[in-house]
Amino acid sequence: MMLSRYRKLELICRKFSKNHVRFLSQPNLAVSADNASSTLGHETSSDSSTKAAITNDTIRARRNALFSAEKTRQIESVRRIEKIEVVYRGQNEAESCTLMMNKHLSTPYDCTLHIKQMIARRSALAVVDGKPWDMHRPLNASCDIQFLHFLEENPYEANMAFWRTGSLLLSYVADRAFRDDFFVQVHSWPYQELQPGSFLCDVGINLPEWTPREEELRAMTLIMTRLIAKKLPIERLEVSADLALKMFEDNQFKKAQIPSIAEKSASKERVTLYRVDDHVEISNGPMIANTGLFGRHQLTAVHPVNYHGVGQLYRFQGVALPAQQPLNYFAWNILQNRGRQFNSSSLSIVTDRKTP
Amino acid sequence: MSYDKIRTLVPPKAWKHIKATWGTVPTYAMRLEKIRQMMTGLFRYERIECHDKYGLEIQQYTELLLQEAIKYGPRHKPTMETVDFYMIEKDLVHKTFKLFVPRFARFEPPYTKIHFIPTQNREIKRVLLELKGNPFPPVEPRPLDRKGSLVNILLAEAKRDYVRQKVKAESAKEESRDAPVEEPVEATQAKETTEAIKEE
Amino acid sequence: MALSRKFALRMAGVDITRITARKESILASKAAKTVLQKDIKDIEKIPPLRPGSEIPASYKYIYPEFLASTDMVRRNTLCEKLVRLDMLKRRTVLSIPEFYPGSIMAVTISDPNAPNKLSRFVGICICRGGNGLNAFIILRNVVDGLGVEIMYNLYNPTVREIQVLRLERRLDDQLFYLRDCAPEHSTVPFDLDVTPHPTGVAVPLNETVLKLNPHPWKTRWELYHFRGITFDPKELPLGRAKQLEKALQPHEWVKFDIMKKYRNQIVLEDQEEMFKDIYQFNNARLEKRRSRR
Amino acid sequence: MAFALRLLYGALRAQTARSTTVFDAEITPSFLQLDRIFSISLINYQPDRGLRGRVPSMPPPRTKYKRRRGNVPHHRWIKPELDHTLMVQERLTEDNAQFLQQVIKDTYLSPLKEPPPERQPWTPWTKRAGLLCKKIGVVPQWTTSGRRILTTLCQVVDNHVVSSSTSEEFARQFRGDRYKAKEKKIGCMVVGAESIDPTNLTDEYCQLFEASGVQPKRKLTKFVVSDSALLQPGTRLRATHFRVGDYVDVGGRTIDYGFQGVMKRWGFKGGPASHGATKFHRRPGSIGHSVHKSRVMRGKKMPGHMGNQWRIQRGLKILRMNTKYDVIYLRGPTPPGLTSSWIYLWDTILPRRKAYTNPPPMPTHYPEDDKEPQPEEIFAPELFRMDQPTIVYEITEEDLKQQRTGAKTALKAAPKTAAKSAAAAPKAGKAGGKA
Amino acid sequence: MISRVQPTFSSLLRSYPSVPFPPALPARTFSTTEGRLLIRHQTRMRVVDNSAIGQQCMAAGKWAKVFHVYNKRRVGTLGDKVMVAIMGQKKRGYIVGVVRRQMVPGVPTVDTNNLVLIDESGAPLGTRINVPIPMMLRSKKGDIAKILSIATRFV
Repeated sequence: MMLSRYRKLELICRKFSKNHVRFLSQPNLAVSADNASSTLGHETSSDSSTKAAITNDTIRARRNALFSAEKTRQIESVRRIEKIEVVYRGQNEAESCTLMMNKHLSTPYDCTLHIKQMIARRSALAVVDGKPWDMHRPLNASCDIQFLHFLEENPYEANMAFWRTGSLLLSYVADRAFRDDFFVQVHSWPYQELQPGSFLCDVGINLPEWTPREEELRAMTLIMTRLIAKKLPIERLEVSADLALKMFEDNQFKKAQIPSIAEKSASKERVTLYRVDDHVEISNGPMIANTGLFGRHQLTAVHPVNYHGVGQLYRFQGVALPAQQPLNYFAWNILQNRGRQFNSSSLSIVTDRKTP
Repeated sequence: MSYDKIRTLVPPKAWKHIKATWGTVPTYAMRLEKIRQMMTGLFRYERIECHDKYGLEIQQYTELLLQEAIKYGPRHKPTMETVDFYMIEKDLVHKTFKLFVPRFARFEPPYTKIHFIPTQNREIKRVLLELKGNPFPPVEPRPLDRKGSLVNILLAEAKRDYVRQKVKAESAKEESRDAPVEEPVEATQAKETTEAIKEE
Repeated sequence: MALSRKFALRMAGVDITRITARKESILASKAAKTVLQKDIKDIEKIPPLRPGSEIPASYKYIYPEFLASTDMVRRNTLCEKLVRLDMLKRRTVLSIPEFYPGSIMAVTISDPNAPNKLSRFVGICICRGGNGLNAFIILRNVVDGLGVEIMYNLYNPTVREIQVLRLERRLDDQLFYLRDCAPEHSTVPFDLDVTPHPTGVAVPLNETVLKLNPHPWKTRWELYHFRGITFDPKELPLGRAKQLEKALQPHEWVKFDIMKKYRNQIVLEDQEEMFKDIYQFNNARLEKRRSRR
Repeated sequence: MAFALRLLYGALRAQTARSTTVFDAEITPSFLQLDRIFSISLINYQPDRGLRGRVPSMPPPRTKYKRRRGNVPHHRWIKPELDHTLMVQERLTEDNAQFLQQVIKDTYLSPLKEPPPERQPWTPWTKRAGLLCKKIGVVPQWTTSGRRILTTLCQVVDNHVVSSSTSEEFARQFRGDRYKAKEKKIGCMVVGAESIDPTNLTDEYCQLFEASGVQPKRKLTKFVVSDSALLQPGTRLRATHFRVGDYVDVGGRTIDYGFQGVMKRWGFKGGPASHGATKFHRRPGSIGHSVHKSRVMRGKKMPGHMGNQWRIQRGLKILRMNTKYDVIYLRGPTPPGLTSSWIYLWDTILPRRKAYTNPPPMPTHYPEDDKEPQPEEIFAPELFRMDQPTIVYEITEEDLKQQRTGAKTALKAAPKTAAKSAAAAPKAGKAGGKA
Repeated sequence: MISRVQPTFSSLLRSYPSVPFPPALPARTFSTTEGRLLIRHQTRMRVVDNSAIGQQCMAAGKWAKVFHVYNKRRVGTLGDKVMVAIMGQKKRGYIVGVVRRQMVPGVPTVDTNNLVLIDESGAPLGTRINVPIPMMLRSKKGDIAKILSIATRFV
């Protein structure tokens, strides 16, 4: 029995390390700069033929390639590896430890791999020197670190990050759910709270009138489900406003917003990007560690809203719970039904609801 | 007093999972002997590990024995004899009356607690049987306040909505009785929409 | 507390139990008398079934048929309640007096075979058992030199009258051993007069110890630890004495098996529930009587 | 119309059989065409079964012993009962036609969009719903003649109709019973018992109860029910669904004894206790033959699982009913299972015990229909009520005669018996009173 | 039948006790079979009438031995006809008293299995029955009415 127990442990470790390796050596990351430039052909050569074939997929691929290229550039720019001291304060003394990590390279997730398997698996967010910090954001200096998950006594930060990530997933779904002849532009989502009972994402689609059927909602939920099953990490990258503009030049909403976003940031010219799978989105963050932390989830409704000036906007709404948190179906149905109601938070951008 | 509380621990059909033999056939006497040995161990160490069915059966015996000891005290001869029978090591008799009886007089039964130990092999089920108030660190973690968890926040909000709707429906009923005047629904919506906008 | 003492003594073993049972019975009958025939205020003097309850402890002995069976698998509270209601209804028509095994009783039933459609039988109550509507008694008498035993259901609607001619108790709960005693011990004349039992007096205990007839016996009485009989172990047939020793051996173990004891009794909380109806019934009767006065 | 057309068709065929040249091909379709048209449109039309089956004009497959006649309808076909006046045009004005429709609506149809099923009379072929009960005990009762009988108490635990489907829906669910269900107009109804907390259940199970609005139930069962006896989902079924004096069939699972040996399971004798028996005290012995058959005969009684089998007791009488607690007293201790096991009650199918003359409430008993509320306890007339006076038998003349003759014989024998009894029991001197 | 002496609820339901069951019992098992109380082949019975042959056999201490019961079950109950061997002769008789506990309440059981002898025409051999006989026998019809006329007492 003991043998088998060890054997199992070993297997789990191996599997886990494999995941980790896969993450580090993702094909996205491995894309070289040359490759990237070739993929964004229309940018450099600006052929009329390629411009004509602009679809959601091509835009997404271009953004992804730019993101990957920028990321590799940033990693390679770290020429000298410096060591930093990361102090972990666990629940008891036996758990606490001090780790020697690499500056600008190691992330809180790397720290968890040195501490405990369970923490690596469950933690959604790190707290570095008292500030919430993404799990996949490299550490800048020696620091104290703690890890948050959803079953703590007051998981406020983790909840908010979870809700934000929900919106990211909605935008991911909206981006790839439609046929090529419908052009999708994701509006930057507004500040959200838990009170309305659903996270949301405003999306501009050149669809005149559309109220999705139940089956269509279910089909869109399925996209989300597949993404969650992949347990993909959510990466973070800070880029300059220029690059951001280059990436989002097809999106008229983002194009207008990026300068103001960049002004608000600390260095006045940086924009924070998040990537899940191959979908890139602007957000201040922080987000949770990976999509596998999502448990029960549902894309509950798509409400049409009017936008002054440009075409039709649709408000995507969804409800989700962390995988850590079990809930009976009776209560889940109540939450789900509540998520179907129109979420009217930050309606000032959107001046008027079209249909009640 | 307390017999009713133990009933939840007692299955409707009598259990005889503990089987012990001296020779070839399990006997009644040896069964009690086995129970007695395990009870002694439990009272000595206050926390023991054993098979699940053994643990559940010994829990029943322990509950009854402690109840009697608390009810009648050491001067009661038959109780003393029973305790003396179950405690093979005789210093535990003193421990029972001097330590456990004052301790459990404060508690409400059940006085024992059972924890199922997670094992790799599903067929082997083992339990941790302990007397309450033992000096060891607790097996179960400290109960947390779950008010801030995502589910509870969402359900609390759902409850608030539900109550609000109910009150509205009732007031509407009363109004319709007095004078059928309808409030414009859009006005209430407009209030909600005029909240300050916060963009990220 | 009556119960605590009894329970404690029972822990000690067989012999002490019997003694306490006797004392208890005296006490119980006294209490019962006060409940049934005196004023309701006297209830305060009687020890309750359990601390804090209204129901006196004596009910266990006066109304044993109201207690359900101890088999947890076959029990159902609703069924028990319906049966209890039926029993109370029958008690409004037929008065079932207080009696114990050992009392001399007369039962009159309407019998379709009898020429005057009535039959009356007088005898010693040798057994009282069953619960609910199954409650029964067995009477024994020797008529014309032949021992006759008849079983009666207490709640059978053909029972016209149950009379206690002489209220007393014996050392044992079952007196089946009268079959192997001299006939004069179980002979009762049919025209025996009623000896009224004075109110507020304990039920007398008949402490006669009977000598069994020489072998052969109808049952192996020596195995049952009866207190009301004596016999010479030397007179037992070959090998029986040895078996007797063997049979007695596990007793020491059994008395320490507290779980077994727990299973063979009905929990006090349940007992209270079972006696609640009959207690209210008795109270209502008392009030009626008082209003008549 | 179809009937008339069929007659016409029969005549045509008869004529064509005699002489095919009578009909002109242009005016009337040829024989084959006619056949085809009729077969599709009308001839094979059965109001209960729809369009189905082989074309009757084709010769049926010839079996060895049976031979079907061509166009005579099968005996199972039901004649469409249509008015012959319909053959003639009535030529009513639109207003009048609407007026007729209006009257029909007002008199027969409910104003609701989805009206509740109409109440229909009971027939001996009607299958009503059953009840899902818990067996709660076996207690004795007495008849008014003083006889002791055992009764089984069953509690109707919170029964609700969860869903009901008509014969067509039922036929769609089960392919095997398709024809029967449609032909006999048999639907089905799901009845649930004992409400439980929905938070412990899966979403799929809870969805079963959404349509009826009933709280989820612990136990569900399906009763096969006639279309006329279907109930709306959400209807509560109480003990008064049956009446005292009715006969019911009781189904359930027997007590589970587990794997048992041959002595307990089949009542074999076993082996001897002594006389040199070694390991042969509870064994079955030989189970077969030697060379000749060299196999074990089918159905040989052997050790195995005992109990937990579906068993039905038919024709048990309802002797008593408690409407407050919904308890039914059935005659006899025979319903299968242990206390607190589930049993199923439905109207008996025994022909001699059906209530032909006194039909039961259809489709179930609705308490609002009662002029007076039901009493708490309902008894069968032959059952003794515990608050009745004690049973007394009447003395007949024959008894008096016997008494007289008995007294004479007793007088003759009296002196001798007295002496005998005194000798036998000297202390019981007073014994001698008449029993 | 070997059974534990302590009665269970079900055993109480099945048959009324003919064997005592005091509260404290040995844990050992031994036979409490009631089979020996049945009246069947080879059962000895007591003759309770005053016929000559009956008195003779009772005085000799050789009770009548049953070797046939006139019913389908081959187990006799109250009012059944049996054939017995008595003092080297073959006689018939009626059962008028049984030891075994009766399922019907109100029917007496007695200490011995009692028999009244009859001749071939069904008339009793004796002129008087010395012991009380169950009232329930009066409901039986047929030849048994003849022996009821010589009974002295019913219970």
